[in-house]
Amino acid sequence: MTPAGPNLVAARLAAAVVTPYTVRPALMDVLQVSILVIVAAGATIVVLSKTPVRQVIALSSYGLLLALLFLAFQAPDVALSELTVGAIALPALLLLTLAKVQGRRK
Amino acid sequence: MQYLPFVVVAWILSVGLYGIVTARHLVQQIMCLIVVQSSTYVLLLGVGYVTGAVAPYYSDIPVHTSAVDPVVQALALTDVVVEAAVTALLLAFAIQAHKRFGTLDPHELVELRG
Amino acid sequence: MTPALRRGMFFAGLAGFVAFYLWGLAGLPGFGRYPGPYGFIINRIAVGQTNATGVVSAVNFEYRGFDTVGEEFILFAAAAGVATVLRHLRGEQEGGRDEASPEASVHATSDAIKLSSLLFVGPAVLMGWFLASHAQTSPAGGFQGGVLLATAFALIYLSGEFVTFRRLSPGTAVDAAGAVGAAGFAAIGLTAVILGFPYLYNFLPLGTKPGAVSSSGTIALISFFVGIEVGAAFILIIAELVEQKLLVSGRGAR
Amino acid sequence: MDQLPVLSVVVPLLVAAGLTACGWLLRPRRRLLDAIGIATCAAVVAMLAFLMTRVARGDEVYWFAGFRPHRDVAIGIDFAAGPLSTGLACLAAVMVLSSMIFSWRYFDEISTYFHTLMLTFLAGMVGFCLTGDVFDLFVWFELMGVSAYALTAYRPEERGPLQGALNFAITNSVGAYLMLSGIAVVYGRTGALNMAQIGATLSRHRPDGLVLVAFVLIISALMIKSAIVPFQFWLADAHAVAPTPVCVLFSGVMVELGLYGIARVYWSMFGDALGHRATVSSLLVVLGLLTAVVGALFCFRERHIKRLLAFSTISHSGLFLTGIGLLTPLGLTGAAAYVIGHALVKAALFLCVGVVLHRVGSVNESWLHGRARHLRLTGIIFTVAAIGLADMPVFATWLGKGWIEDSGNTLGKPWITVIFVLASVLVGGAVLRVAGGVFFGLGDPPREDPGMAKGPGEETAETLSGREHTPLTMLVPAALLALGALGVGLIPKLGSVVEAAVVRFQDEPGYNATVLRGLQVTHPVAAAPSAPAVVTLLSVLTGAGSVAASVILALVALYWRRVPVLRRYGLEPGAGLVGVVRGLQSGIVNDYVTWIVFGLACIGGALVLAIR
Repeated sequence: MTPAGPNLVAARLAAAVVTPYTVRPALMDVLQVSILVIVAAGATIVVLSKTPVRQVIALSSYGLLLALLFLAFQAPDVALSELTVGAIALPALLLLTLAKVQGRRK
Repeated sequence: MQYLPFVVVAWILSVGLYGIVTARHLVQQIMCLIVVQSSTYVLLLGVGYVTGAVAPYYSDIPVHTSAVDPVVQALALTDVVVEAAVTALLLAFAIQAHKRFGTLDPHELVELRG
Repeated sequence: MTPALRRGMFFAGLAGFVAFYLWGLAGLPGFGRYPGPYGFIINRIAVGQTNATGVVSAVNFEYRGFDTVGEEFILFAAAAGVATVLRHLRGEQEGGRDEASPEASVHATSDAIKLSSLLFVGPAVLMGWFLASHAQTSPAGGFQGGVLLATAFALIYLSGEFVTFRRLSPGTAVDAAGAVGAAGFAAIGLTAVILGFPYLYNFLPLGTKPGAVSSSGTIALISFFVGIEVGAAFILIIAELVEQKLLVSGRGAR
Repeated sequence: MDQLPVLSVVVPLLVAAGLTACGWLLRPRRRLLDAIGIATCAAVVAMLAFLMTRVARGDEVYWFAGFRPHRDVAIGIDFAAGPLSTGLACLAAVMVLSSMIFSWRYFDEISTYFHTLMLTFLAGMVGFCLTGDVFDLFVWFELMGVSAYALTAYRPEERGPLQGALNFAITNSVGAYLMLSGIAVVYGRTGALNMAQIGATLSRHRPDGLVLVAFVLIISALMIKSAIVPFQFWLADAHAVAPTPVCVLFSGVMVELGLYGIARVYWSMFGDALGHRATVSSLLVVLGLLTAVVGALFCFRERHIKRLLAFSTISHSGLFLTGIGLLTPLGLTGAAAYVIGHALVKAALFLCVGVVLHRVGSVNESWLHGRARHLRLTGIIFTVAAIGLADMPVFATWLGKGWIEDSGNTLGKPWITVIFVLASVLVGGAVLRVAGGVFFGLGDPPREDPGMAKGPGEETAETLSGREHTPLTMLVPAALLALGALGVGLIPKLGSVVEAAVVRFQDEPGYNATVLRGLQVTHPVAAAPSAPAVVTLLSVLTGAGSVAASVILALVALYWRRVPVLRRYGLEPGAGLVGVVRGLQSGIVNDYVTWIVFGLACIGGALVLAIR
């Protein structure tokens, strides 16, 4: 095991290596910027949703957007978790709760 | 561009906090808490990103390929689990609170004050 | 606090806080310029040290495995908490389980939904299993697999087969599965201690080839247990919520 | 033996999982379940006590999975057990042990969940104390939090616990996410999660906005946990309603763990990097003293005994923060001794309240007036503990308070002593008022307080059967804890031992060398000039004086109608605060989060203005 020395070496190493799998930086930039902007808008929409059910749907879509963002950030692992948790499991729990509390109003 | 992800982080955090403060329905408040937490994922992954690098999976790429930071991804994964756990617990509280108080308006969920 | 005062205080505070926060974020090296060294070192050494080609899993289950032990127990404690808070209380009767058939409570389910939900159960279980057992090679792992497994159970509920759902996930068995999953992880760590290594030391043979399904020693094993614990915790939580919705009636003790 | 740090966390976790796995087997065998819980806690206490004897010689660093740091870069997670962190972990384990003994057959709801959650809570606290990795700190912080939220709502058939748990969970979750943001920001600069490594890397740069913001984000989360003004509102809501054995843990150690966290991150990550020690010190001292006064005022006007004790915890949390914030060895020594004494005394008080709740079925001071006279022994224990809380000489509380005051005086801040005495008198007066009124029937019967008109039967759900007598398992822990506070104060050379540990704790380069290079630093150099922790005449005088003043204040509060001036103007002591307190402590979580945001802006702004 040979851990790298000072940070700089590793950073330069990281910057120097280019692989055929890398998307062209400019394209990646555009992709990331646009998803970031959409995510920011998505968060705003979630918060400003008026009724709880609509908010759950917004939240689920927001989870999907975040998963896309994480893919663009080269984090497929987190994207997969965010997809299963943020876009599916949590909205399911929230909907179950809403079904319980909204069925019987005082 | 260089700081856009971090500006977005601050924005998500702000709207989330705004949602928590103005919410009049507990379940909506919990959803805003989820939004607040989502800002930490974006921050973590944004901090560990390396321009032009690939995801840290070496199944079909050479071992010395430049990859983004795997540590923040592991942290974000932990963070997702924490989110799920806390949300589930809060929802359980919300269900019981609704049974006892008959409402989920945080302004009326007041048994003890002063 | 009046609404106006609250808003005023909040916006004043938020303006100050966000300005302060952005000032701090401006000190970061900039997006895409992660300086290292932690992640770069891990990327360099992980494959050679663990034979796992999914470095994130190697970090989760090996380099920072103890974080994951804590994380599993957070989920475990949350599931125990949900069960505590939603337990059947004195004065709460179960209505519906015997008198009316449970299906009646979800009569709104159409045949199309029923059929399609049931059709998805098999693939969901399969996918969950696949994800949980490929932590070392792919962007998957016990956590994602476990959640998917739990989703399969949720689908059974969605299809209106609540009785089947309960039969497949009786409380004590799910409790036990979750506990076994969480304890299994902690116990693998402890096995290393008993063998004379530090806690969570990867004491199993790593396999010969990086990226093979049987490679990476304890990483794959831990991922499997995590899958069980996460799946069981989510099933427990979903079951508790579903049960609240369908069965418990009455206003409780007061 | 080298495995002790990790075993003390993993054993309770494994037992917790085991209890749940065998739930169907254990549920009908309640005694066995209790015995397993108690045995586990006792084992953890023993392990940590033994670890303490080992780390007295030098910090022990444990690297998980054997990933030792290479060229000063940490690859794995470490536990860094020093005397201070191990001692606090041991205190936490003692607290859990005593509340487990107290709750022997206490709850009627028979289920394994209570024990499971108590054990995960214990593991979270021990892990939080011992870890040397900042993200690991966050993980244990959350485990502690999640277990605590669930325990708060252990009686979901009542309204109060749900409100308390919701406010607790939401405010503390916001705090946890702030902390995580702070960790991410630091990681972006240093690429490290090990606290020692972060400290070493950060101190190579000039302190700038990033360091300041990360510091504020991380300590605010810990301040929310430790109920520092203006983040303190959740605490009274949660403490008032949690089951009594759980209150013992919340007040006795959980709040103090937040303060320990502040000290830990300051003296490993930020101390050298941030510089500006005078400014940071003033900020922490001001926040601490503000908390002490606010908590004491709220405490004095409260009639719900559990809430009263909760407000007293807030006040004491402020006093501890002042001790830490002086940034001197003596100040931290005082805070450490104070925390030990306070934990023992406060736990004894809460357990006595638990006995009253069990026997009489209420915690409303006005209603209870004179109704607990038959609980003689409980009354005596409560009074002894109350005197201890008022910083009576020879109690550990008095020692700690005296050292903090000494340190303040050496730094030319004598007004710290004044505020300390004021807070002690108010808190001591309130608790002694309860002791006199409830257990001895002193004073004029108070008129019913309309806002708090709670008869019996409101808080009876903790126990149902066996109300005719007090089980020994309830009284013995309370008595032992109260005596323990006295005993700790009598340990000879306590001051020098604790101070030696504190000097090592505050030695940032020494800590870094120990963690990253495995060096044993035997003779650390104190960062600030060290004053010996001795008993001074002044501290005896202030201690005795504050107890005397507390007694007088309690008597005035009990007999205020017989004081002509007070009666003529209807000036019931503390009554003027009711409106203010009701306005602030609104019970609405939206308000609490507003205060968090506002407080963050104030703390950040103050630091920016002072440093620029």
